Order: sequence, then C-alpha cells, then structure tokens
Amino acid sequence: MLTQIPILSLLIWLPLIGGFLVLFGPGDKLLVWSQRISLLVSSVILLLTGVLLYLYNGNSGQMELIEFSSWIPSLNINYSLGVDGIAVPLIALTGFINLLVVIGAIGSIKFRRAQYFSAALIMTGLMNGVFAAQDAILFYIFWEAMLIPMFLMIGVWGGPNRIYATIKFFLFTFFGSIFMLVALIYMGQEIGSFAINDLQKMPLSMTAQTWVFVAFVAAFAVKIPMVPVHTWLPDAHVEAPTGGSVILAAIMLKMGGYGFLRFALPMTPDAASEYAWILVLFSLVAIAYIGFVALAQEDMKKLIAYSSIAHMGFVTLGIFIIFSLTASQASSMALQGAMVQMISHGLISGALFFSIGVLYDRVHSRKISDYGGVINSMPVFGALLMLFVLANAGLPGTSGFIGEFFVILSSFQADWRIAAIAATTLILGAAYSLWLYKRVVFGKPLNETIERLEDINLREKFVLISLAILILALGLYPQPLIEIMQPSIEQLLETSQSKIVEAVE
Amino acid sequence: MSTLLASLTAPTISHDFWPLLPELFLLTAASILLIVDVFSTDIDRKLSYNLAQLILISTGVIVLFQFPTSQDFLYHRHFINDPLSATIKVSVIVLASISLMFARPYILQRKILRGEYYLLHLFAVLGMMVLVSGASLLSLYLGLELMSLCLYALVAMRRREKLSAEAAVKYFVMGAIASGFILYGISFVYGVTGKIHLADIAAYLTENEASLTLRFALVFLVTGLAFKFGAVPFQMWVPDVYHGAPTSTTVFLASAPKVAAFGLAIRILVFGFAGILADWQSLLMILAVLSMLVGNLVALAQTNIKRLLAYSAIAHMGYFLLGLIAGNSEGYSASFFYILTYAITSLGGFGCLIYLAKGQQEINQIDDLKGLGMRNPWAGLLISFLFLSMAGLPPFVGFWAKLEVIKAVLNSGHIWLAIIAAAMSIIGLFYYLKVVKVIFFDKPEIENPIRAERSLRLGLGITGIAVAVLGLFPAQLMDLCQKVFQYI
Amino acid sequence: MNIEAIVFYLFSAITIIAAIGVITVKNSVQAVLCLVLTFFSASALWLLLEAEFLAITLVLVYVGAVMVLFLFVVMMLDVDFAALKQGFAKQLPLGLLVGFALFGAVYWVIRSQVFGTDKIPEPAKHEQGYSNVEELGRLLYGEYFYPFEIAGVILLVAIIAAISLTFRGRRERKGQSVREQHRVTKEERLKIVSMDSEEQYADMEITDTKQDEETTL
Amino acid sequence: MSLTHYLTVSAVLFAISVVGIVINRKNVITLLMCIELMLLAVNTNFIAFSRYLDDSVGQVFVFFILTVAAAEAAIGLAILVVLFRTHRAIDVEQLEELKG
Amino acid sequence: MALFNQLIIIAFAPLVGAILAGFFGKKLGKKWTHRIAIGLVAVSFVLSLKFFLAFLYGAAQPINQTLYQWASFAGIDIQVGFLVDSLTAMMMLVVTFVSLMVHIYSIGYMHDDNGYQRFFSYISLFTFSMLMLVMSNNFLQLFFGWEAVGVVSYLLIGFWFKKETAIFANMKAFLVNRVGDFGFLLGIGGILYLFGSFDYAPVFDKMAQARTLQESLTAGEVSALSAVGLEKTFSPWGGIEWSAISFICICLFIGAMGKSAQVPLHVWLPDSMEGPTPISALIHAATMVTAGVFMVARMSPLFEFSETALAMITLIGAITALFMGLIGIVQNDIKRIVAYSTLSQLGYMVVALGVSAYSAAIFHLFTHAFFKALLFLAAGSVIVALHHEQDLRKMGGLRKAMPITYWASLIGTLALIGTPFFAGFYSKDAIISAVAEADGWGSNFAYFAVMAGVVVTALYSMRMLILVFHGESRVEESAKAHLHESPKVITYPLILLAIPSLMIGWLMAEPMLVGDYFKDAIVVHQAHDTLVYLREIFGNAFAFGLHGFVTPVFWLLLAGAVTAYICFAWKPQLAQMASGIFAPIKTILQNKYYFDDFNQKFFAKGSLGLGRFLWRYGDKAIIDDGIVNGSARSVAKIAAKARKLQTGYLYHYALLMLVGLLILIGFLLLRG
Repeated sequence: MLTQIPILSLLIWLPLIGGFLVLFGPGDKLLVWSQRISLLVSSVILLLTGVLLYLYNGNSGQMELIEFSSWIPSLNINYSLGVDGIAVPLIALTGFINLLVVIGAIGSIKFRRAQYFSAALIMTGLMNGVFAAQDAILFYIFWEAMLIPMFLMIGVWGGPNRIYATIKFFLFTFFGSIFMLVALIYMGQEIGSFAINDLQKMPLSMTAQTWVFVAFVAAFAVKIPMVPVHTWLPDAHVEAPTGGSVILAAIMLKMGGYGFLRFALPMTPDAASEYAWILVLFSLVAIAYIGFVALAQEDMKKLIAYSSIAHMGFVTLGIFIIFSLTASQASSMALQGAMVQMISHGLISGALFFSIGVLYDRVHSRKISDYGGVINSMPVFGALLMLFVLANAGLPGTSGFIGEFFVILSSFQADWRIAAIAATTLILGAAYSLWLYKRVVFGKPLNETIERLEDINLREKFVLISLAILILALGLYPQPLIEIMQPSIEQLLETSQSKIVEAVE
Repeated sequence: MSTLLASLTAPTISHDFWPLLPELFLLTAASILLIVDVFSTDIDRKLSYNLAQLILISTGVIVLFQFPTSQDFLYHRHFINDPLSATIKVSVIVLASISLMFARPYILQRKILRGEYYLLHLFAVLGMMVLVSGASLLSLYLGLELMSLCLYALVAMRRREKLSAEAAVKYFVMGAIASGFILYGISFVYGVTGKIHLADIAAYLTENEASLTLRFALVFLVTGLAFKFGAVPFQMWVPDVYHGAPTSTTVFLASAPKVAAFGLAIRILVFGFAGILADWQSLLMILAVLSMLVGNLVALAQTNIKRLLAYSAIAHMGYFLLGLIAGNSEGYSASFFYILTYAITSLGGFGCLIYLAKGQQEINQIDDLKGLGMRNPWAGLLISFLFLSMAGLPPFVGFWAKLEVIKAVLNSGHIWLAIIAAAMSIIGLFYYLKVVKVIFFDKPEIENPIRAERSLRLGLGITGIAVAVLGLFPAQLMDLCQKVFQYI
Repeated sequence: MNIEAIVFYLFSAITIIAAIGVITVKNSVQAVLCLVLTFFSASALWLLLEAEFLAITLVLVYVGAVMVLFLFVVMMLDVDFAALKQGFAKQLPLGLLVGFALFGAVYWVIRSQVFGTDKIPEPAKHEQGYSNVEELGRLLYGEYFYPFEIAGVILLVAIIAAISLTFRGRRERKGQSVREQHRVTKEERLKIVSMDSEEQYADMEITDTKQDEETTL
Repeated sequence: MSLTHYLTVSAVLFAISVVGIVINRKNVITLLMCIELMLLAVNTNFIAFSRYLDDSVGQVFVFFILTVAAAEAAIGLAILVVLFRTHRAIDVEQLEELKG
Repeated sequence: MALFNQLIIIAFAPLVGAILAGFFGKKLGKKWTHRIAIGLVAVSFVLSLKFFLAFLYGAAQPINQTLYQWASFAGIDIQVGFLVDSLTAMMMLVVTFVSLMVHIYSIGYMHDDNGYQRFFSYISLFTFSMLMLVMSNNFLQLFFGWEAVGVVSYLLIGFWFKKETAIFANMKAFLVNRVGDFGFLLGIGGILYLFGSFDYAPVFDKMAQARTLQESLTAGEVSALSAVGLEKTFSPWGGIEWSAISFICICLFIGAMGKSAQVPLHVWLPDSMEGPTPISALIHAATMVTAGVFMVARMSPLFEFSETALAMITLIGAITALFMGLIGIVQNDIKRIVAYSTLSQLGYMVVALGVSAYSAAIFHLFTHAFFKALLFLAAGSVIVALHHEQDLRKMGGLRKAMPITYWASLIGTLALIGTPFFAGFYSKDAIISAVAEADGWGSNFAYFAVMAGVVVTALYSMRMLILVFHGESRVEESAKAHLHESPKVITYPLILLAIPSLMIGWLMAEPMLVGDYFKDAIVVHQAHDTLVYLREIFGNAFAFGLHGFVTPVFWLLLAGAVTAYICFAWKPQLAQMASGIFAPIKTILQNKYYFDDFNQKFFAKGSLGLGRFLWRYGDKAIIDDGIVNGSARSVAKIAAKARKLQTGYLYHYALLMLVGLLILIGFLLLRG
C-alpha cells in the first residue's frame, strides 16, 4: 500500500499546503492553532521522510519513486519527480531540520510567529522539490522560489542589518542562477526536452560545455558558497533568525553541492574536467583562507558562517578532485566524502546555529566578548555545545570527521600537496572552534547576566540532543548512509564520462 | 445552387457583417451609453460604470462566440479576422474591464468626469480592436489613431492637476510626432510598392528585392512601433506620462495598449514585412538591448514608484522584443505570452497604487508602501506576487514569460542577447526587491489597516491571483499563444 | 522651363519659406498665418499633382476650420506672448544639424537616381472629364467604407474628448456623495493639534473635504 | 518635374517641422503647428506618389489623414486649454515637473 | 568466553563506566559513581592481565578481528576491529593498571570537587579511548583513538574551567596535538595511497615481503620496495623526490611528535599540568603521551625501511631527552618538574625508536608508566596535603609527616634516575647501550645526549626529592597545622605502583628486552639491530643489575645525585652561587628556550593577525566593498547619470527621438 502513495509529491506539497494554511489561518490571533498545525505538519513530513527511506531501494543507483505528469506540453516541461541515493539523504535531512526549526521557533520567535512557521514550511516543501525534481525547469522553479521565503525570513525576523543582508543574499543567488537558467534553456531547446536525464545524456561540443559549465558554476558556487563569491553568507547568517540560519546552513548550502553533482558533473563532464583545477584551487583557498578569516571573527554567527564556507570547501574539493583521480575507488571516496560532508555539515552547523540561538535568546548578543563562563550556569548546554564544536573541528567519532577524512585521503591520491593544504583544516578548524568555545563557555562567568542564565529547557534540549545523537550516530556508524549513496555515486561517475561530440557547426 | 455560384463569381458588394459584430456592438453600445450618460443625474454615475462593464463583457462574449478558426481578409481586405486578432481583442477587453475596476474608485474620489471617462475607455478599446484587425496600413493607422486619441484625452482627464496636463501635452506631442513618422514611412511604402494592403506588400516583397527606400520606410515604421511600446530610444514619454497621468489611466495605459501594439507590430512586421525580416530583426535588437539596459538601470535610481514601474515597463519591452527578434512563430508566441502576462502584471502593479491611495492623497513614493505587509497582509502578498512576477521569479508567470523569450532568442542563435537579458534581470530584481522590502520589512507610518472598495479588491485579487495561478499552470495560455500563430 | 516648373518652384519656395516662418516668428498669430500660407501654397502644389479634391479640402477644411481653431485658441488663451520670446538659439545648431541629417538621409533615398523621371516617368495627364472627386467618392464609399466608418468614429471621439477636456459646465454641484461620507475615517474628519494653553481654540482645524480650487479662463 | 522634386519639397517640410519641434522652447502652440506641418509633408508625399503611380489610393489615404489630423488638432488644442488652465502658461520650458 | 568477546569487554567496560558516570552521575551519587567506574576498569584490568600473561608465557596467538564494518564502498573496507598481540597486550596492561590506580587515587584526590562524577566519567572515557587506540587493527581506528584521547585530555586539562590558565592550556594542548595530527592524517593518506587499505595486516604483509626480499637478495632498500610495488615517490616541487615510505614515516612521526610531546611540539605538556594531578599521572605521564612511541613501534615494519625517518627520530628524541631535562632543573613547581622529566624520558624512548631499539623503547615506556605515575601520584599526595600548594619553595621536610608518600617518591625517583635493580635501570640502560651501538646519522649526538641526560635526570630528580621531603620545612603556617599523611585511597595506589616500580624491571627485562616477547609485533632489520650487544652481555636480570654498577652510566648518575645533594641539602649557598654564575643560562632555561613566546607571538598572534588582515582586506575591502558593493555603487552611479537624461523638456525628448531615428537609419545604411 505504501508503494502506491506519491511520496515525493506529498513531501513537496504537504509542507506547502500546510504553510499556506498557517499563513492564511488565524495567524497570531490563534497562535496555539498555528503552532499545532505547524508541528503536526512537520511531524508528518518527518514521518514521510521515514517512509521515503523505507520505500527507497537504492541498489540500482537509478532514479526511483518516479512521478511523472505532463505540465507544459508545448515546452516539454513536465512535473517529473524522482530520487536517487544522492537526493534521499538530503530530503531526509530537510525533513528533520524542518521539524527542529519549527520546534525551535516556538520559544525564540516573538512576533508574527504564524508567518514564520509558514515560511519555514513553505521553504521545506520547496527544498524537497529541489532535491526531487527531475525536470531542469521544475528544478529551477523550486530553486528560485525558495529564495522568496528565505528573503522574507531574514528580512522580517532578522537582525539590525537584515535588509542589506537579505537583499545581498537574494541578489547573489539570483546572479548565479539566472545564468544557469539560460544554460538550461539553451540545452533544453537544443534537444527539445528539459528532463534532467535527457540533458545528462545529451552530447555537447567542448565550447558549449564550457559555457554551460561556467553558468552552472556561477549558480552553484554562489550557493555553496565558494570563495570569492561567498560574502553573502556571513551577512545572511548573521542577520537571519536562528531558524533561518539553520535552514540556510543546513540545507540551502547543500543545494550548491547537489547541483554540482546533478548538473555540472554529468552534463558537462569534459568542461568540468578541463577546469576542475580552478575549482579545486578555490576550494583549497576556501579551506585555508577562510580558516584564518574565521579565526578573526568577533561575532559568533559570523564565525560559524565562515566555518561553514570552509567546510563546504571540502564538498567542492571532493567533487572536483575526482577529475584528477585515476582510480575509481578514490573517486568514489571523494564523492562519498563530499556527500557525507554535506549531510554532516547540515547537522553540525544546524546544531551550532541552534546553540547560538539559545544563547542569543537569553543574552541578546552575538558578540563573543559579551560571553564568558556560560558553562557555570548552563552545564548541559555547555556539554552539548562542546560536542558540536568538536564535531565542527572534525573529531573522529562525530560525523564531521568522515567527510573531511575521505576528501583529504582521496585528494592525497591526486596530489599530496592538495591533501596537505586541505588538512590544515585540522589545525585551523580546531583553532577557531575551540577558541570560540573557550571564550564563550569556559572561564568565570563574565557578568551577572551570564551567571544567572537558565540552562536549556526541554524544547531546546530536544532540538540539541536529537542533533547530537545524529551527529554521533553518523560518526560512529556511517555505513547505512554510505550504502544509500554508493550505487548512485557509481552511477554518477559513470554518467560523468566524457561525452564530447564535435558537433558539426 | 445557382445563387451560391453567383455569389462566388460575381463581384459582390454586399458584405457579411457578422465578423464585425463585436466592433459594431461596442460602437453602438458606447453611443447609447453616451446618451444615457448625458441624461444621468447620479453624481457617481454608477449606472454608467455598470453599463460600461456590461458592454465590455458582452463584447468579449461576442468575440468568444464567433471565435474564428481561420484567417479571413474581409471588407476589401482592410479587415482581418483570425485567431490572433480575436485573442488580442478578448485580452484587451479583459484588461480594460479590470482597469475600469481600478479606475472607478479613483475617479470618484478625484471628481474626474465619470461618464466620459468610461466612454473614452470604450472607444479606446474599440480602437484597439480595429487596430489588431487591421489588414491594411490604412486601417491599422486609423485604429492606432482612434486608440491614441482616446488615450491622450484620458491622460488629461484630471483637468485640475498640473502634472496630468503636462503629461498629456508630452504624450500628445510625442505621440503625434510618432504618428507622423509612421505616416511618413507608410507614404514611402506606398510610393515604392504602390500598395497599402499588408498582403500586397508581402507579396511585393516576395517578388522583388527590397529597395533601400523601402527599408528606409521600415525604419520609420519601426520607430513608430517602438514609440508605442516605449522602447529605448523612443521611451522618453513613458515615465513622464505614467507618472503624470491619473493613476487609473496609467493602469490602463500600461496594459491594454501594449497588447494592441503587439498586434500592430505583428501585422506590420510579420504580415507585411516578413520579406525583410533580417532588417527589422537587427533594428529590434538595438531597441531591445537599449531598452533592457536603460530601463533597468534608470529604474534603479527611482524613488517614485510610478516612475519605477514606468522604467520597468521600458525594460520589459526590451525582453518582449526578444521574442519578435527570434523571427519565427515560436518567438512571436513567446512575445505574445510575454506581453499578455506583462499586461496583467502591470495592471495589478499600477492598480495597487490606487488600492493604497487614501482619499485625495496619491501614492507616489516607494516609501508610501511601507509596512503594507503588516497593515494588510493579503494585499501585501498579492502586490509582492506582482512585483516578483515582474522580476521573473518562479513560480510566478513572469518567469515563464522570460523563459519563453529567452528560449526563443536562444533558438534563433543570439546567445549574447540571452546573456544580456539575464544580466539585466539581475539589476531588475534589485529594484523589485526594494519594493518588496518596503512592503514587508519597513515599519509603517500609519498602522491602521487599509480599507478599500470592493472593485479594487476584486481587481487586485484577480491580477495577483492570476499571476500566481498562471505561474503554476501556464500551459493553456502558452498553447493559446502558439495556436494563434498557426497561420504564419 | 515650362510653366509647370515655374509654378512648382514658386509655390515650393513659398511653402518652404512660410514653413520656416512658422517655426521662427515670435508671434503665435503670425506663426498661424504663416502656416495658413504654407497650406495655401501646398494646395497649389497638390493641384499641380492633379489632386484637386484634396487641394480644395485642404484649403476649406484646414485653412478654413483647423487654422481658424488654432487662431481662436491663440487668441482665447490669455498668453503673454511677450514672454514667449523664441529662445531657440541654444538648441538651434543641434536642431539644424539633426534637421539636415534627417533631410540628407531622406534625400538619399528619394534622389533622382531612385525616383527620377527616368525611373518613374510622370503619367499622362488625365483626360478631360475625369473627375477626381468622383474617383475618390467611389473609392471611399466602396472599397474604403470600413476605414471611412472608423474615421467617423475618430471624429466622434475627438468631439467627446475635446468637450470633456474643456467643458467646465456648472460649478461642481454641492451634492452629497453618500459613498464618501460613509468612507471617511476618524483621522480625516478631525486633526488634533497640540496647542498652547492660552490659545485654546485658535489652532484647531477641521479639515473637511477640500474645496477644489477653481480656475477661470 | 520628377517625383524627386515633390518628394524633396515634402522632405524639406518634414525636416523643418522636426527642427521646429526641437528648437522651440517656449510655445506649445508652435509644436502643434509643427505637427500639422509634418502631416502636410506626409500628405504631399502621398499625393506625389499617387500621381506618379497613377493610383488614387494615395489620395484616399490623404483624405483620411486630413480627417485624423483635424481630430488630432481638436484634441491637441483641448489639451492645450487644459494645460493653460493649470499652468496659466503654455511655455514648453515650464513643462519639466515630470523628469528623472 | 571467546577471546574476542573478552576484548570487547576490555574496551567497552570503561565506556559503559563513562556513560553511567557522565549521564547518571548525579543520580548515582559520588559513591556509586566511583564504585561503578572502578569496578568496570578493574574488569578491564583483570582481563588485560590475563591476556598479558598469556602472551608472556607464549600461550597466545595474535588476534585480529573485525568488530563491525564502519564504512564499505567501492572496494574500500573500513572497519572497527581489534588487533591484539604481545605489544598490544602490554599496552593494555599498562593502560588498565595505571588507570585503575588513578581511579582509586581520585576518590581521595577529587573528594571535594564539584565535578566528581564528571571526572570519573572523563577518566573512564579516556581509558576507553586509549584502549581503542592501542587495540586498533587499522589506521582509521588508530586515528580515532588518537583524537579521542586528545579530546579527553583536552577536557581534563580544562577540568577546572574557571581557571584561566587551565582553559588556555587545554586549548594549547589540543591545537599543538592537532599540528601533529595534521602530519598523522597525511601519513594515513600516504598509507592508503601506497597500500590501498587502512588495515594493518596488508601493510605489514607487504612490508614483510619487502623485508624478506631485501634480506634474501641483499638488494638495496629501493629495489626491495620496488619489487613489491612500493617504490612510489612524492615530489614537493620540481626535481626533488621523496620516497613514499620515508614520507609516510615522517608524517606519522609528526603525529607521534605531537602526542608524545617531542620538540618542537612539546610545548603543551608542561602546561597540561594545569589539570588535576591524577590525570597528569594517567594521561600526561603513563599512557597517552606514550601513544606516539607505541605507534612508531607498531609501525616498525614501515620505519625500518626509512633511514631518513629514523635519523630524524633519533635527532628529535635526543634533543628532547637532554634539553627538556635541563629545564627540569630550574623549575620550582613540583608537577612541572615531573612533567619535564616526562618529556625527557619520552625523548629517551624516541631515541630508542630512532636507533631501531623498539623493544627497548617500549620497555622503557612500560617501566616509565609505573614509576612516573607513581611520582605524579606522590606529588599529588603532597599537593593535597599542602592544600593545593605546588611550589617547591614552600615545601621541605615532609618526610616525617608523610612517610608513605616519601618512600613512594624515593622509589619512584630511584627508578627514574636508573638506579640498578629498579625498573628504570633496565630500560634506560638498554636504550643507552642501543644508542651506543647505533651508527646511523646523528647517533653520536644522541649518545652524548642520553649520557648527559643521565646526569641531568639525577640532578633534577634528587633536587625535587630533597627540596620536598628533606631539609627545613618551608611550609606555610596555615597548612602546617593539619599536615598529615594522605588517606588510604591515595596511599594504596602509591604502594601498588611502587611495587612494579621496584620490581618490574628485573621481572620483565629478560622476556621483553632480550627475549622474544615482541617477536610477532616488532620488526627489526638485521642491519639495524642495536640490541645485539645488550643481548650478549645481559646474562640474567640480576647479573645485569650488578653489571650496572660498573658502567659509566652509574657513575654519571651518581655524580648527578651527589651534586644535587651538595647543592640543595648540604650547601644550599652553592645553588645560589651557581644560579648567579649561570644566570644567562638559567634565564634561557626558565623561559623554556623561548618556545612558548615564539609560538605565542608568531603562530598565535600571527594567525590571528593574518586572519584579521584577510578578513578586513580580502573579504571586506576587496570582495565586499570593492567588487560587490563597488559594482552596485557604480551601477547606481550610472543609473543616476542615466536618469539625468530624462530632463523633462519636450524638445530634448523630441531630439532624442530624432537622434534615435537617425541612429537606426544610419545602422540600416551601414548594414548595406
């Protein structure tokens, strides 16, 4: 019976409908109602992702749970959904994070709460759409539409400089993706189909590939974000409300990586392989350069934001190092590393932003210098934050380790110097993470406010502990996740073979 | 049988007037309304309004009832009856009807002569209907003038307002010059080909090489067209007129005439001058690029929302032209889709200014929208839909419009145009976002909620929801836009 | 040089000089008169081109009606023509440049290599008894009935538009609009102004519906 | 007389009207007159072509242009009146509130 | 019970203890917390002892088994599993024994601390991590344990998180260790690259093949390696090529340098004394810091193929052994002296590794674990007795009040300085003789260093002993009043540790040093075997002890001890005088050769400065202000300019329209 339900459509539309229901419902006047509906919908989403994991077979590496219905026949754009091992974990992550965001918002958002819930829910639906879409235009629609609720989320509930941040965020992302749209349309109208599968198979000359690849990079590099188009991220993160930061860091950034895997690699493999070195270079810059920059931050959120950039550097490194690798084993490992890093960073950065949110709700400051000795009054919180910080520093046994480990090891196969630069994260990551922890959590209580802080309540405990459990579980036993992804990664490596055809022009 | 044969062979003078029924009906009904209005004592002219709406709807229904399935040249080939003309007629009627919804409360508050205002609307619609059915340069010209004269008057209708008068003068003078250019061009076309019927001109062009004089004439025609669209460098009137005109007129001006002008463009360029496609293509390219560039850039510097929308309209015309540049039926249908959806969007975009206007107080500055999202979340949402649609963001219809024209232009091989269009839409996004920002993020100066007339709510609702619904289900409209070009 | 050429050159010269006059003379009344002259001489040229009906129409309709309307408006508007000194010196060079360029461009496509007599010879004069009016009438009421109808509508619209724009009618009726009264809000009805204690009632304003300022001709 | 002669006259008229519009900074009425000049140029064109093509259509066209021009003049002057009522002037240079 | 299940119990019992103590400590109460924790560690200890004895009597075979598949894809299998051989068994014994002692000791030491349960949780967790490290059968798990002990060490150093110095020290420790891990990770990368596997077994198999080849064919190293396909090289830049094995070994050793605190990555260890004393004994003396030594010994099949790496190890070890000992002389903090002594002893071990005397190194590790833990715990006992006073200058004459502690310290000190028959003697003498035998690069310097180290060790050890327990009491009055011997929970571990410090040497020297206890675990090439001489003269443990009295080592030792006695007990003025004469040297020593200052100024401040610079100028100025906002600004500027074109004047509009027309015409004409 379970196999009959259109699970992917449900995952997209249920949150959307829920979101609009909350938006147009009684709103803050009947807050309890809004909260309950949001919680209910979020729980059902999580349940549905469970069903998805159950239904997903994943041995073939092909798309599964395909849904197809004609949408715009004249342009041959279809409502076509499907998932493979790359998308499934990301959808699961989305469902999970969404529930936490909704729960987290109950206490920390003070005004227009119903609208906040609805923004979160709508965004979840759209993000699921991004991961499930099998039609390039459908993908693009979700991809762009997602910006709108995020734009509002940062703009309405954000910090003092929110407007600059949110517009910057929107423009940066749009800047990248509009060229991707042109590229997609170009490809689509060449072969008369926008199905991602067809686009992946389509032969393209080197020139065309190069241009399309540049467009893809523009879109995905901004999203992920890569140096030097990363500067929207610190601003957006700092100004966003906790939930916004969490969604942004945990899921939205992943879309860049997802896009590289789903579009750039299989559609333009030759161009990608030709220019991979540039992206590898920038990934390394992200890791080392941003590591230092993170060290200098005085704002907790900014620090985590920069650390996110550095961590996402591993994703791009893992993705593009495969072109320098000869052994398929190593390529698999690199992509596995990139994927695991995405999931794990989703959990860890989510956890860190939640933690900062916990502090912010109490002290109303994000400046590191306003804290000190938090552990004296908040021991449970301190312990959990310790775990997250260490995971952020890539401690083995936490999920943060695996991705970095795989990526470093596989890039060693290409060139040990790349691995050496990437491995500096071991030092830099530990330095900025632990220094942050030292300044904020350790030490004598800085002032009376800190001394009188209340430790995390049940709601916050639920959020943080569930994240902690996942971080540890993934770190200690990543095999289930790896098993889901492996066939699809193999498949991806296969499709990413050269497809250059010197078309007669 | 014999009579049938006779009617086929004999040069017949009698005409079948059924295809002309919508125009005839509209004219007659408008004339009746004129009389009714004269004798009406109601200061609000409620009856006139209702009648006007009724007339529009009936006309629309008539058009729909006799929706043509073929392409017929009638009345000594001055009139063409084809799906394209019928579709444009219906859409113009719908747009006019919605803009009357917006106009009603506005003109009531500002003591603009009511009956005449509706009448001029009706006649403008009649002009557009004539225009899009024009099969000769003469009937096209007359239709254009009928439409334009009504619009000149509508712009000046707020007679005590300095800006309105200024706008009217500018519009009139520039419009007259543009008509002069078109006529000058037509005179050369006539001089070279000896024809004024589009079909004849097309036939001439297939038989003969186009002379320099003819191509020269084409420049004048294109200039006139560009003026009507408000494409750079013939855009100067757009911001001033949109700004100075009564907002209710701006609503109308920014929507229906654009669609009609599209019909004009198709008639002239495609029906008449398809033979020198390469020439007008390259001319339109210049216009398109300049429009996108100037429109978006200058819009960025605006603080007045009407002017912002005006410049955005200029930019949109640039995108719209991309479809025409493609020079095939796919491109034309893309442009048609673009102009239709843009008309709906801009209708709502300007309409929201009326919606927000409070009494005599006009909404002019972007900042006047402050906190709209808080004062009236529904309106805030719908208005943001409109603006985001203009920015071309999915899932709104503006996205599909942009997608189609970009697809068309890519299809014709002008990749650089697509890239410019994409780059410019980034700038475009910025100022639309600025508006959305003001709506949702800024604190309002007045906190009390907005109460608006039913017709306003209806108008805004229709446009806002249309933008979203068409965004989700654009297929039908796209198909329609493609079908109407099946005869080309 | 035959008589036709002499007439052509004479009236062309008058037309052009008068046209220049239109845009250069300072006085509007003089300008209108210049325009009248232009029309007259142009109608002479039209006669040369055997468009008798139109030539006469031009004089009758244009000079007789439109130009009189112009004059009427010029006179009616209480314009201080002294203030309307033609200050075109600044624009002049640019204007001339553009004008010449335009003319040059046009001339390039109508030059005698294109439209000379060798290319398009002048057709034979019409025979005796040919009626230009009849010819036109036949066309207008036959083949061109549809445009003709539209032209009628255009004139109707012109009437409506002109009247509605200039019509001043009775002063605004002091009628009540229930709609407006219904919709007025508290803020509009009463503006509370903070005031000093000694001038108790002085600053209190009641803002009601503003009376529109009337302008008179 | 060749066609070119007539066309040249009308081209000159056309150019004059255009120059008139460009250089006129003061009087809106002059603008209206320039427009009439422009139409005159067009009409002359049509009639000349009509003559040399030996085809009456051109004249019919002129007939309609004259009609429209009359209507246009009427509306133009009406607008002028409106302008004068609001501005108490018909100065082109004063028409600059709408800009930017 | 299957052996493998016993191993699981050994490893996970402490983890269970840690979880119970950590999460339910508050509910269990102090008493039950330590009972559970100690009980579970005791279980581990007993089972470890069983394994050790089994290996000692040659009754056991190495066990190599997978616990679970951690990750497996594309032909790469990464698992969590145990490899237990003689080396592991010995380490397990050391870890569990010392840990057990420290657990017991902590009952007394941490009695009044608020974080009592937390402390037990941490040390149990540490025990688990350390066991995972030593029992690992693959590099990933090794790295896991490696990092995990680092983290627990981090947590424990910062146990008193209100103390600014403590939380500075723990961060420093972690970061310096991370520098080592950087190398370690690259080493693992090299292993994967070279051997295509994370497991020890295939690596050792390959190396064994190479070794057989090398020894049978008497071919050179390189050709032997190339015969098994390991001849790859790395090129850091043009022209220069490093052999892959050397590269890997050096990288791995960098990891070891971090963990085992070798110069220049030693700076964290003295500072780590900010933590509670029991953990100094457990982590920073007995177990964790020796992980590096253990790792190198474990990797002996690899290191044997890299002369370069061995030479580097020798050199670094020698420097550490001598120079860190020197600092110990001028320290006044009781724990720091022991810490520097630890550094110096670690240097000895590393030197031994460098000269391929792996078994000597491991044996020293073994004995050192006992006596150094003993010394730390004894120092802790003193500290507790004096109410957390650590300054030597405020001690003295404690012998009377604290007899057990005194005797324990004495035994520990004698063992440390290498008095014959004590535990340290056997191991240290073995190292010295091995170094004497060695002829590799740097071995001469190493020999000098270890010999000089003997004097130095004796000097600072005796100095400490004398200043703490002998002479006049300088104890503050307040503390003097209730000065008494520590409670039994403290003294019992001391006694229990004193026993092996006394005896373990002559009990174990024979099997471990000259016997074949490590035959299955440690590989030494014949050409490198520096313990040959020792084997020749060893005879039996007793004879070797007697022989010890006639070696120069003993006389050096005596010289050091006597000097200490003269300077600090008999004629304290002499010490004053000496410090006057050697003032510059003393300053250098007191400033620890300025390592800390350099690190603080160059690395800490430098990276922060670099970070700030990059942020301000790279991110903010160039990217954000320059490119992002700059382009936005210039667009806005152009927009404002373009806006001016719309002048509002009709004639301009008309003009522009005409110009536009002309442009279009011109374009058309140009187009032809």
